[in-house]
Amino acid sequence: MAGNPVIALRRWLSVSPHPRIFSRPMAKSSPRPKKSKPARSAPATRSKSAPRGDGARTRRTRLPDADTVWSMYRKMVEIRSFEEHVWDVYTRGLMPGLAHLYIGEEAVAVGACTALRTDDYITSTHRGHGHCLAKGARLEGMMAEIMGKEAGYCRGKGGSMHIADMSVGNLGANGIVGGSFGIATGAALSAKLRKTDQVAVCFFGDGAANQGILMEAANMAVIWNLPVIYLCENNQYGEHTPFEAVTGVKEIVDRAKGFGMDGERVDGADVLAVLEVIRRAVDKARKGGGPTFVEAVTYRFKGHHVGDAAGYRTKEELAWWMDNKDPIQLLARDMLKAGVATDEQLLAVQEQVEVEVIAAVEFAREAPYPAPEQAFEDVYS
Amino acid sequence: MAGNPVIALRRWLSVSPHPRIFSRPMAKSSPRPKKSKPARSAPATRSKSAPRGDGARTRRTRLPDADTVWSMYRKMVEIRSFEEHVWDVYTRGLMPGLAHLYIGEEAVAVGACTALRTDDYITSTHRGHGHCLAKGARLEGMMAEIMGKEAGYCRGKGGSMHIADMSVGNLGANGIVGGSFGIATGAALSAKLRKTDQVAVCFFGDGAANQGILMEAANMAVIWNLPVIYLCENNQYGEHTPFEAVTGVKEIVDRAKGFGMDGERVDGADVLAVLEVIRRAVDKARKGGGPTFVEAVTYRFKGHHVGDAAGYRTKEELAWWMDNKDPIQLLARDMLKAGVATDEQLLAVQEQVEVEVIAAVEFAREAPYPAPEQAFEDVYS
Amino acid sequence: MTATATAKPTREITFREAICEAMAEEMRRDEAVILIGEDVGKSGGIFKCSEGLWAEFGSNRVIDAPIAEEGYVGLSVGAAMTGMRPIAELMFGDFALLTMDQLVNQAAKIRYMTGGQCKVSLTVRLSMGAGRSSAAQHSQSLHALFAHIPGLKVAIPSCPRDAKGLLKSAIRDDNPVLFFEDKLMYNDLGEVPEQEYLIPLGQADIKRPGSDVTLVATSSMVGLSLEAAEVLAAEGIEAEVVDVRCLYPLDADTIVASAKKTGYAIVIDEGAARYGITGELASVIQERAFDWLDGPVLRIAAADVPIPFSPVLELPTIPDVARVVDAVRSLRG
Amino acid sequence: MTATATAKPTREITFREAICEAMAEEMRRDEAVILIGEDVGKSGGIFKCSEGLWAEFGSNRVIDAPIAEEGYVGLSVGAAMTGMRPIAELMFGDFALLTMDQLVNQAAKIRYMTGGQCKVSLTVRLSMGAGRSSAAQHSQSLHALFAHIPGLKVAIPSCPRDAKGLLKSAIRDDNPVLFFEDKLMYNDLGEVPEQEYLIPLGQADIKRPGSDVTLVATSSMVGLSLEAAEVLAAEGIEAEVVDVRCLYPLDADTIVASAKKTGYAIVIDEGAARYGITGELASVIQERAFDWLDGPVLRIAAADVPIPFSPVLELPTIPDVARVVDAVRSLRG
Ligand SMILES: Cc1ncc(C[n+]2csc(CCOP(=O)(O)OP(=O)(O)O)c2C)c(N)n1
Ligand SMILES: Cc1ncc(C[n+]2csc(CCOP(=O)(O)OP(=O)(O)O)c2C)c(N)n1
Ligand SMILES: [Mg+2]
Ligand SMILES: [Mg+2]
Repeated sequence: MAGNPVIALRRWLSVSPHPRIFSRPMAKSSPRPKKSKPARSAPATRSKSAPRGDGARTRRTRLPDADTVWSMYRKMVEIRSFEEHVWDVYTRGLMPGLAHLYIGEEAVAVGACTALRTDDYITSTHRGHGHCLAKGARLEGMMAEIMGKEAGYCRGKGGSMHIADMSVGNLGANGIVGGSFGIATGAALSAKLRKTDQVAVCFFGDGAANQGILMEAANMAVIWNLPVIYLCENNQYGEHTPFEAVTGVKEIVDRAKGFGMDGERVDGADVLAVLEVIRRAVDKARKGGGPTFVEAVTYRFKGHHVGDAAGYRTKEELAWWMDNKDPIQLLARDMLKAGVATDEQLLAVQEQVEVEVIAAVEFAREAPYPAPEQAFEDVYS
Repeated sequence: MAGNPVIALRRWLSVSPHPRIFSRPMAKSSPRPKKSKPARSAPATRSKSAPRGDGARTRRTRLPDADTVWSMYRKMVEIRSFEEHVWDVYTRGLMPGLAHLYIGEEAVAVGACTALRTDDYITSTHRGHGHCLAKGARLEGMMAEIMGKEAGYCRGKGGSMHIADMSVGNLGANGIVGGSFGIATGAALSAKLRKTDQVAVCFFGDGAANQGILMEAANMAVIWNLPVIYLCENNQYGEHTPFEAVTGVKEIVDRAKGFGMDGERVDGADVLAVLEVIRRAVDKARKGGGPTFVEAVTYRFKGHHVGDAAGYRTKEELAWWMDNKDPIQLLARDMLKAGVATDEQLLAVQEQVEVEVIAAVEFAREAPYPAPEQAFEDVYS
Repeated sequence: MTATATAKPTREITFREAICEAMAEEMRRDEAVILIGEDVGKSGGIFKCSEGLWAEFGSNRVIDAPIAEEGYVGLSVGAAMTGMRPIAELMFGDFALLTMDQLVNQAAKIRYMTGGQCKVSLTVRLSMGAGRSSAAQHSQSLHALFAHIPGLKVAIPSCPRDAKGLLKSAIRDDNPVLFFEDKLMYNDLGEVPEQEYLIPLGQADIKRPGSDVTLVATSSMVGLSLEAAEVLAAEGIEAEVVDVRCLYPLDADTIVASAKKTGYAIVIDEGAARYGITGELASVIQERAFDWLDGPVLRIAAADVPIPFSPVLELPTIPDVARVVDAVRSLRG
Repeated sequence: MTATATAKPTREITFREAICEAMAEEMRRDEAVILIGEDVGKSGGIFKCSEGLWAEFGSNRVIDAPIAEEGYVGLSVGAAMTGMRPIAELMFGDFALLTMDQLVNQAAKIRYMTGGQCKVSLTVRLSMGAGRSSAAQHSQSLHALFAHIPGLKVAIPSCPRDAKGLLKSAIRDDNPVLFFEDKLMYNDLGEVPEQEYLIPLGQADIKRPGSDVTLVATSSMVGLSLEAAEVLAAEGIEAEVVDVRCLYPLDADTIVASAKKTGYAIVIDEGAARYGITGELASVIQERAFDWLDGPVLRIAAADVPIPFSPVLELPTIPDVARVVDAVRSLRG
């Protein structure tokens, strides 16, 4: 995205010239790691009847109203563009620390947050930029934080892994994998006790689904009937390790059965499907119907963080997901097909967003660093 | 048991003169605590079709060989007698700390440990006397430990909550509820790596089933196919709290579904049923078939510990379990019915055991305390 | 103020009752205050510290938690970030080890990491102390672990009056506060004002003035030091007993001033000796009072062993009056 | 021994390679040694400390764990009790907070609680240290928490040579040992003997002899102290740099002897200042060398704040050469 936005947009929208028929099997794969041979050295033949959730998209027949669709499209483009600029900023040495990019997973955050009110809560993860933007964070504050500037959301104290924006219910990213299960559940308890009908959405990864506190938090959500949604972004890997190698259930949504909680699995590349599933769960929660567990099947198009060459997965696998499961491409096609958008309009949004993101990068670059003494503030209130 | 052993035995074996038809519902009960009224102020009507596992006993048609039956009978009597003497010792001020008694739950430990080899592992809990004895601990060493004497299994350092006997595979009781999930699983990994075909059984309570490390350990057992059995003793309460009030699943065995593990539920008052279920799980594990989750439905006839008046449960509820679910009474009846035993023989065992336990108490009382300097030994090896 | 007004009316209540009163008063005052823990509800807690609260405030505000310490402490953090003031109770302080990620990685840091965007108004009550033959997993005094962590506050009262006043301050504080209660003190009686009062976090208290040696003590070690002071007084040595009351914020000024005055200091704490409370306090004293000291700052703490079960083993591992008295004698040669 | 025999042949390798070699050698030597951690297998660990081990020893002995630190550390405890010698790796030391129950309530106490019935031959490798803009949850130096716990041993090497020799000893030790590796040192080069060697746990090492002031340092603070010593040498002040190497067992004799010799001591550690390493060591020194000291024992440690992200904020919170030099100057006034 760092290059010509128009070319980039065409890339997103283009139909792959050589549609690939191979990819690794997912739902069908064994939960046991095959230790003798390296995991997934080559993608296996994709079965015709695609596994639910991640296979052939079961497209919504009707789109939501045009405003909603356009705003989701715009937000996904914004996240994509933001992340590509973070990549750029990172590789140019303009930001310290690490950057875990959300590229490829945009539909999960955007679908989910579109189903939320501003005063609803989310908790986010180390891969949190998408969640933050989807919940309403401003580009400047995000980019400034990532570069460690005072104008950042956390005044430079948090960085990429800790962005929070309490003003829009974003309780913060978390550097501890699984660290926010309790927090999201507590926000839900708080909403219930304060009788505000707020709902909390807890984003977490397939890797985090093995942290025990998930069971503890989910159990409390069930027994106290809390308005919380545990939304697992199964992007197939925890760092370098494929989820099947370390996960005892075939589908992560199966964990829900052990909690006594309703569970759903959804194609995480399909923003409309995510919106629908989360809307249902949010409605239920708001009405006092209790928690829901959702597994969104998705994929990160980049490595674990900028700099990770992702040698643990094959080019074919990546290509399959990029060709078939690019959430922006998929929504754009639907919009074109439904006559909600024209090529030019889509392009215009892309160009606007690109301009805004570039402005945010510029803003952040120019913004001053905090004064060193500020390191000693904000410890206590 | 502290009184005349013959009278006590008759008490165990006697058919309740007024068989009760009421008890609280269990498997059917709601997982949500009804906060407005005190939990279980009165037992609800027992449904005719008893819930699986805890209702009308599905008796084994055939008993195992007489030796096995007799040794199980003897061991259950031994545990009962031991615990009643611990009660006595405690209330007479002869032991420090706390004592969590296993009375009423004998069939779980005895059934399970009868399915094990001496070199198989168990991990135990704060309510561990029964597990220890069933796995082969000597009465003297147990009683001496409980009284804090040097002749105790832990040289007086552990006490009631920490008895271990590594010589028979007992890796120890644990004062941390849920503290041994990892340990048992690690012992199973160790057995697998050392190729010894040993199996590990992890005893834990209904309360412990809410500790997150259960999910973490169980998940590893599944992905690495470890020879471990997670044996939940659902005795209906964690301290003062009924399990339904704090547990999101209707039956604790449902947790297994979220781990991708086989699960079974068994009547924990029926030593033959426990033996059968655990034998099956042990065979499977030994042959490389991986872990099993078992829920044994049981009840503690005493309070959480000696001194707990257990005001949180009704007399009716207790009476129902004592009348219908006394594991010793149940096995004795079967033995009588099958002609494996006579009243006199059962009584003789009881008398022998009583003599042995009294001897152990005497031994422990006379045994010397450790020298104070020993407090500073055994920290490091 | 007149002299009569300062001599406020008091009555004798136990440490346990003081704790319970503090919670009840704050719950009445502020709807946001809730209590969560194992068996804290109808049963009133295994140490009976919440007796009556469930009946008064109901199960929405006095919540029986599953046995899942990490989970319910984490949940309390989330509730604290969103407008509640939870008091999370850990029956035995030893169980705090299960909650370290939530307390140290989350509660202690969230305000800072977010650049001051939110408050984590959380109180964690937890017990400490050996002496009950509860063995190694139910006897630890782990306050040093938390005192080491920037972002946390740690209170460690020694008597009913302080317990009540400090706990009320902790509940009103907008930061995570760990509040350590010695199990052996729950039945201790003490004078507690009838009227409402607060004791601010971060003020040490001179429990006994003296001129010859300073005994700096925490929690139950304050009582022990007072006893030792009596013994010493009979020998003509006047010990000043400084009750630390809060490990953070630490009132180093009061402690150091006393050491400067007497020229000798001994620090007494029930946690394990090495890398614990006594090292820090001794070190602060020697750093700031070096030129006033007539001998090294001595330390008395639990032996560096897990706490054993048998009373004959347990006793020699924890501080006693004789050790304090002997230390003073050795110091003053 | 001849002079040539003592000058053993060495080569330069990195800290990371030293760690990896130690593990490889011990795994070759003893089948019971296994490595478990996140991404330690084929991918060789995110810090590349286990590169090559998976290929050599296979996935039965180099085990990729789920992200479940408490669980796999607990599992390692169980394996250690039953004949294995697990090395559990925690990518970032901060994650150790998730495993405190298993390490402190279980691993540290099992031998004692069972009256010596078993050994917990467990090594936990974990990283420490700020300076990488990793922010508050990936930068902590938490060694003080473990050094406080009876039943644990804690090693904290400062250079490749020590890392290798100490890690091999830790793996062979029959007790739980926490082994702290500063992330910023992984690329540091150092001379390491070609032949096999061990360095026993519990021996401090004088990395630079000197007569005027003692700098007692841990991990990366040793390098920092050596730099400071150079600056001071230019001013005519000869600093002795004592590398603590193990927090427990602690070689107090070497440290105290040095302080007695120089009359001045400064303790330098990268953990948070309060209730941490420096308090204990300063306190031990003043206690045992009181009459030899010409000034208070000073302490230099990380500021008592969570570690901030932005480099301009992070830097002022961690010790640097200037602070050490200034402290020495202030001491010698
Ligand atoms: C408690 C904890 N353990 C390990 C890590 C290191 N780590 C950071 S991200 C990550 C992988 C997380 O995988 P997943 O939950 O699937 O999220 P993803 O990165 O795929 O979005 C790991 C192991 C961490 N930050 N926290
Ligand atoms: C981690 C931890 N939390 C709380 C306790 C206090 N405690 C001791 S036993 C117990 C109840 C355990 O219930 P359950 O697992 O059902 O076992 P049971 O006592 O019924 O046999 C509790 C809460 C503890 N020992 N450890
Ligand atoms: Mg993932
Ligand atoms: Mg129970």
